[in-house]
Amino acid sequence: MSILLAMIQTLLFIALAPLLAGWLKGCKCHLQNRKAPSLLQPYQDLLKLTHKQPVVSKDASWLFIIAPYIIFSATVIAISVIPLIAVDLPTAASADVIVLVGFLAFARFFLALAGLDVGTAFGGMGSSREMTISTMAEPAMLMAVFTLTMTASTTNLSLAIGHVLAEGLELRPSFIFALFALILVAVAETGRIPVDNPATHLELTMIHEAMILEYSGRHLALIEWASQLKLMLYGVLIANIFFPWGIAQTLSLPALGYGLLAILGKLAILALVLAISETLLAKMRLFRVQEFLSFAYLLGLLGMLSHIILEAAR
Amino acid sequence: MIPAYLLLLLPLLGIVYFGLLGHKEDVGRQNIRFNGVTLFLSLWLAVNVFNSGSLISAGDYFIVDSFNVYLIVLTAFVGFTTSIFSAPYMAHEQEIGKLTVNRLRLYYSMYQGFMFAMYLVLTTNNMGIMWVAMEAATLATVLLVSLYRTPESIEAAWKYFILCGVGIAQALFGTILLYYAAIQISDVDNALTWSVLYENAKLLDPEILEIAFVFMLIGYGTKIGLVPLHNWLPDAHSEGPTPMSAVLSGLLLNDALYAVVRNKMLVDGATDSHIAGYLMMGFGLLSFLVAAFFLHRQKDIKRLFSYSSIEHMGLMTFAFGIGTPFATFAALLHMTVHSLTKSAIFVTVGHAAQISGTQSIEKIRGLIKTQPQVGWGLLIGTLAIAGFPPFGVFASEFLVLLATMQSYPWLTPFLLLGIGIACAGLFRNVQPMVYGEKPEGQQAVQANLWPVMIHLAIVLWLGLAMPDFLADWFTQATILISGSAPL
Amino acid sequence: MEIENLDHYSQVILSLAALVTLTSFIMLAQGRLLRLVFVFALQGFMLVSATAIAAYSFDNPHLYISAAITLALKVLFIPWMLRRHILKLNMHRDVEALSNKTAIMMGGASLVVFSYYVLHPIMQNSSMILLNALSLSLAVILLGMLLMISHHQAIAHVVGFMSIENGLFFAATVSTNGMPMVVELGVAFDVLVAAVLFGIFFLHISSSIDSLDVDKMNRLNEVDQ
Amino acid sequence: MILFLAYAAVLFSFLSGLLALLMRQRCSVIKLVHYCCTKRLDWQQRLDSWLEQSIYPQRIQQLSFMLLGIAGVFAILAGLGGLISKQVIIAQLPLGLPWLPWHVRFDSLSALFYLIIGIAIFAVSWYGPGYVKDNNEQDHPFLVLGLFSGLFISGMLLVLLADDAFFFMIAWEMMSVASYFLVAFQHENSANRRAAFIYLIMAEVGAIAIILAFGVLASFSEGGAFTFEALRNATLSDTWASVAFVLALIGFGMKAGLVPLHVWLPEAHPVAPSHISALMSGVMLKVAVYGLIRFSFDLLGDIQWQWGVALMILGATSALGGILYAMMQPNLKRLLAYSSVENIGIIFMMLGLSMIFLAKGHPSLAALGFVAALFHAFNHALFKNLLFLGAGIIQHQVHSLNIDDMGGLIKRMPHTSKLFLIACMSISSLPLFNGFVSEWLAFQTALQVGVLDDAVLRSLIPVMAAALALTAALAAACFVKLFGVMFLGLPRSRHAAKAEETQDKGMLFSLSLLAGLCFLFGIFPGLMIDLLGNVAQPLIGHGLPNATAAGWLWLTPVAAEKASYSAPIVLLLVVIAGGISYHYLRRDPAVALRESDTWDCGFGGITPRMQYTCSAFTMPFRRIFAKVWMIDETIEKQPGAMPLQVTDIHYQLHIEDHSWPKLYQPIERSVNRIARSVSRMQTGNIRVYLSYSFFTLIFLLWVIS
Repeated sequence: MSILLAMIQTLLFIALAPLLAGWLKGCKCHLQNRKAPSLLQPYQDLLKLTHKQPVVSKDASWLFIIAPYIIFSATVIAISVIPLIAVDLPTAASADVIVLVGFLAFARFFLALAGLDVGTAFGGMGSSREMTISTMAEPAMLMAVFTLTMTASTTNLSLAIGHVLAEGLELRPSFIFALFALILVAVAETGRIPVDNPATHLELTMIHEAMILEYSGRHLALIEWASQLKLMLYGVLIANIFFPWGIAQTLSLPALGYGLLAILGKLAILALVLAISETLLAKMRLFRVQEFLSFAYLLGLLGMLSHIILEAAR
Repeated sequence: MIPAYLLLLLPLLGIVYFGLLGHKEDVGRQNIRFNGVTLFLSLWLAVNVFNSGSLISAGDYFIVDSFNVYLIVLTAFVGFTTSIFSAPYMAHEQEIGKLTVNRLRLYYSMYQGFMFAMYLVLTTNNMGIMWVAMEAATLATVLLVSLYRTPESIEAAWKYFILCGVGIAQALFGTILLYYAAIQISDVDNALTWSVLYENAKLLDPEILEIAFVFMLIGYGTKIGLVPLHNWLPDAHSEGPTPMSAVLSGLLLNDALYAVVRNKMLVDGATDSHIAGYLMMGFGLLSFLVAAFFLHRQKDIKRLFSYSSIEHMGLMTFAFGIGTPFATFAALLHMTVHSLTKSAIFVTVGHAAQISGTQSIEKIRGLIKTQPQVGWGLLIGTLAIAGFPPFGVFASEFLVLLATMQSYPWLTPFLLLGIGIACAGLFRNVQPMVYGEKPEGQQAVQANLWPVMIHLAIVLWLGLAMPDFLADWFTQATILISGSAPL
Repeated sequence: MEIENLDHYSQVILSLAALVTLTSFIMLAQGRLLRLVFVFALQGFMLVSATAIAAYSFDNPHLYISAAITLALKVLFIPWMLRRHILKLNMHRDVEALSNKTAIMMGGASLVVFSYYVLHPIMQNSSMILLNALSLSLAVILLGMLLMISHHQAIAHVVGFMSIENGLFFAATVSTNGMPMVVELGVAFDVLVAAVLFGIFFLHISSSIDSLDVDKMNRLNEVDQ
Repeated sequence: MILFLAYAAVLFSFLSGLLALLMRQRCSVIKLVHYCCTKRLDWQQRLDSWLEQSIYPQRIQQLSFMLLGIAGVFAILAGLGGLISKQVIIAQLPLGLPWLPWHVRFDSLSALFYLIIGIAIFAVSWYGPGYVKDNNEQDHPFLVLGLFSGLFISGMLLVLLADDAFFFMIAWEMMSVASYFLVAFQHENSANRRAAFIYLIMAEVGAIAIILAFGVLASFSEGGAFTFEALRNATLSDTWASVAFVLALIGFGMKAGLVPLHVWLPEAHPVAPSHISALMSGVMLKVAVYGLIRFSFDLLGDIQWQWGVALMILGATSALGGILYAMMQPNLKRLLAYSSVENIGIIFMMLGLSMIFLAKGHPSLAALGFVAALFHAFNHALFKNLLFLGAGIIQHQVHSLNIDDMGGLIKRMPHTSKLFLIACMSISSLPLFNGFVSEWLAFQTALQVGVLDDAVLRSLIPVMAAALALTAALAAACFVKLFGVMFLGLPRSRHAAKAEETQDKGMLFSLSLLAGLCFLFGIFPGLMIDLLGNVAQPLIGHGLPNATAAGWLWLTPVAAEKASYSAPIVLLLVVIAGGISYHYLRRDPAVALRESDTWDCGFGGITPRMQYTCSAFTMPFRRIFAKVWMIDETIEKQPGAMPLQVTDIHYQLHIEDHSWPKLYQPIERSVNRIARSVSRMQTGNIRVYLSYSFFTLIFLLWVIS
């Protein structure tokens, strides 16, 4: 039963990710006084892409072709261990939060390699920048996540969220730090303003887009989908770790429905916040990103220290 | 006792023989034969001592105990293998016109003279004769140092002569003081006989003996090459013919140290102050460290290894100075392995110099490419002398360290510092010589490398597994010197 | 013990000791080689006299032999040989300019004091003559070294070296009535050989560097040029 | 039995070295063969033809490597036997000093490292024949290579067997010296000579420190004995124990390549033959780790938490420093060498963590950290061997080690590239591969910091965990660069364009074997971790009871509810997800691929020179961590050149390690300075020499009276 639920949850996650992207785009358009495309536009894009014939450079190797599948499935593994609508998730046991970070790294590894495969300057540039940013982001993310896992004394996300829920509403200074750290990391990792601009194709500012410049057709669809999944993944992480309320603690249908609604609501709000911030902020220069991320790291570290010193001191 | 007499007689004959017939063709081989027979005699002697303990000749003129018999065997052995090396070496020198027949005659005659002096130093029971023999060894070798008659070699020989002469004169003064102390307690005839003195050491006036020891140490220490009395040593080693350097380094220094240790035994018997030990430790450590630094600046390959001899003699002096059974054992072992290794190295060094026609380190290159055996011999010999296991030098250095750690732990860092610096100094010079491409015009020479292999094999063997009889032997010598067995 | 209480033998020995030391001082200050050799022979002669007197007063016949050897070697042979070399190498007109002669002499004087200082404590329970004789012979040895340090002619070095030997012999004779005969003979043999070798070396050196100035023999140094 | 296997491994590796000595002795071998089988003429003939003149050297090489392989098998068996049976076997060999025969001890710790070495040399034995086949016997004699390889390997194995300080040092130095010769093998290059010299000197200094460390222990042991048994029983004060520990740390750290003692490593590894660098990097460094574990956990006994802190900080410095230096290297093997520094740093961090927990009285967590360290050591041996061996193949084909000369090799060398990719993924600690598991364990250990009382430690350890995370991320970036620049893109040089896959099956087999093991232990880490628990048990006093408590599929180091990882299930999920997406998307044949030119922004003519190079890729890192290196960057523009005329711009980049000028050059300079002033003593003037003697005499007389 619970395994079935896990599968449903994962599928739901995969299915909802483009929707979140659509919603985010919609919000941004409204904020910027533009006419918004339909909420379902990302689905149409993906569908269109999957039916197009992919064009592959003749310099590309097999790695270029299988990379999208690897990236997509690694991202799927990562999302499959995050409780979305119900706390009790059996897959969470097989891969804890560190493995989750590991799979994100896995996906990135291949994405960066794929960027280098064709041998264009853009691809190399994108890979180099992507690896730089993620190198800085990864420790910050682990710091933030560790704050949670040390509080819950488990790295199993399902159990950790359960722990937060069971504790009830407690104001933990460490969580505040960790939350901000995670938000900063999420912004960086998903390539949003001010770190990267997902809408740009101006070579000097591209990061993510530079790497996937050569992709087309279904390959591009998979990569796009994976990056939408990643965006949602961070959203769900933030929403369910720091604001777990509403998530289904029992396996009854109403509870699950309620949980679905709750997560949709939370994600909608988060996306709105993101859209606002993207509207207000401008993209940073590349070499200011490190300051941004070291600030995230600092926040994560402070979160950890405040957990150790303020909350668990004996 | 007969082998001991024969041992002394044969080199004496050798002096005359080569003095008269040294111009013959196969003189090198004759020399090998002479030394081969002495080696055999020394082994015979060793067996005798091994079976029946210390031997003292009638009239107390000679003494052979476990301490000196092993040095005798060592001397005979190194003398023998060096003679094997020297035959083709000197023939080559003659071929290229560096030597005349007459000088070759002088060389072989004095080779035997030197061996005679060495055996006399080792076997005599009389401290005065020991001095005389020691001086005779200098006299025998001084002309060999200047054998090539280059300005440098004459300079070196002169320095060797004067410095060792003046140095050893001080040892004579020490001997006189010893004699003076001895005639206070015993009759005149036997007053310089070591075995008598040793038995009565407790009765000797400690203060006189201490002063006497200072003179002895300065005197014989000059021959050992203790810093700052060492200045003659690198000159003499580098300018003479290489077989001479091999025996000087491998034997003469040992025998001088032997003389010091004999005297130290007397002083230790007379006084409890351990002053002799402290002096030796001080000199030893100083030599060890200073020589290690000297190694870094050498331009001449033979000078390089003569400094390494100073370094090792320093270490032995230091170990004998500590004086515990352990340290003494280590020093004895070190004496053996150092002699063997160093003479092996000088053999390869000699060939290396012949290969490239120069002793200048900067010009010797690519030995392994030119003549692999010589190159590898030099490299492995250097490894052995630098104290890398599994060669015996490591074992003895390890024991010295151990002994130091037990008695004077704060001195161990200095020792280790010296070992490290010396190793660096050796290799920064040796490595460029053996490795790399060979320069133009460098050619292989005829060489007999059996001595090198045998020496290094023995050193390796000692490092891996010391045979029981040798261990017993060293232990007996240790008991003799320090009073008790190690462990 | 005052000197007037000593027997004549001791008085003579002490006087000779003083004279030997004096000759050492004279040598130390001497710049001309021929005179140096002459003074050296004189010192040898004092030594011979002391040995002979010791032999006579202790009735020790083997000391006569020792005296005879010394006479032959130190008074006759070696000075003769040195003189011949000096004349042959045309050095008899050379005057060695000693730098800072006064300081060297003062240094020599303090060496005498030092010898007493060193040997005094160990000789407390022996006779005064021994103390004096040994101290002076030590002083002679040290002065010999000082001579070698201060002079830079090879011949002067040989003289210094031999005068060290003189000091040793003096010490041996006076303090211990001579060493055992074998040793004496051995030492004498060594000295003889050494003297011969010195002669050979003079030739080699002068042919290789055109002089006997040891300061010019410094090819084998390791100082940065 | 197990000990017999262990001896056999030593013996066979030794024999393989001796066999190499026969390289030039064909005649005598033939004679011997004839003598041995006088009765069987047909055998004789067969052997004759087998040992024919032209192929004789190859036969010897093959035989020598075969013996090495047998040694490897024995070592693996002995290792497994020791690990499974948990026996402690003690013996003595009739060698050594008269009163100190060689003591031998084979316990589970030795067994583990035996296993590591065994696997490595087994792989190398398959790889070797193909690698040395084309060597010119005159210039690069196999005689030397084979002999010292054999000695090197038997030295390493003997280190693991040693049970007294003397034997240990002999074996240790045998390992160092033999590997010194191997580093100097291609000695016509000045880089080899320089590297060999530095290596030898540092090995010597390290050995000295180790001897001192043993000496400190021995002086507190009963009767100054040097057997490990006596050293174990030595009771010494905290201060002295710390002194001994610091000395051991310097000694073993020097061999292991801890920053700042690592400088020999990036010099020596690149210049040695590849299979030797594989052994040095993959295995010899582990022997140093073994030494430190043996010394501190076994001999010293009472671990102090300060040591752990020191190890963690040093380890973190090495890890970060190593990977950052590695990132900047354009030389493939140099990069790998620096990456070894990084991994050793990680291992030391984990050991430090273990020490802290042990000293603070949490043996089960200590065991966890310990197991993590050992497992990482094991993993590193696997993938670093793989990388170095791969590098050897590539060097053969491309004739260069410069990464910027490669490119596009994935198409020319498909097999090598795949195996290399696996290694890169393992070393970047990506999930599903073994590198990840050990790091995961390390994180799990670090996360248990809550049990400690000490607030300083509790805040320090998470910081270290973050450093570990940063290291892993940097490693990923570094190896993306490596793989990307080497294998992907367009060929950057003529040689790279013409490179071909190696034809030697043995070489590929050895790579595949290692890659397979990397994957196997990535998926089923439980296999190894159970065994590692047996190692921890006697040393820490606590095993890992829960590691696979939830079944063989699961890894639950602390407790199932605290953390769990099931690589098989994850793998299954990956396969499902990948399979579904692949299947779904590929089902329509109408949308098959279309090949076309790379998009060139409409300018036309993409050339290989437009690709991102090694230094271009790492430029952001160079900007961000600028202080870590000494960067010497010059851009020269030709006068009068057009502003955008790139051909007229000359760019030069030189990056150097700080430790060299800051630490070693001063030492070198001061030694030279002292030597210079000491040698002033040798003035050449005899009167000066006489005055030395004179004043020494006066001085001594004055002292004595």
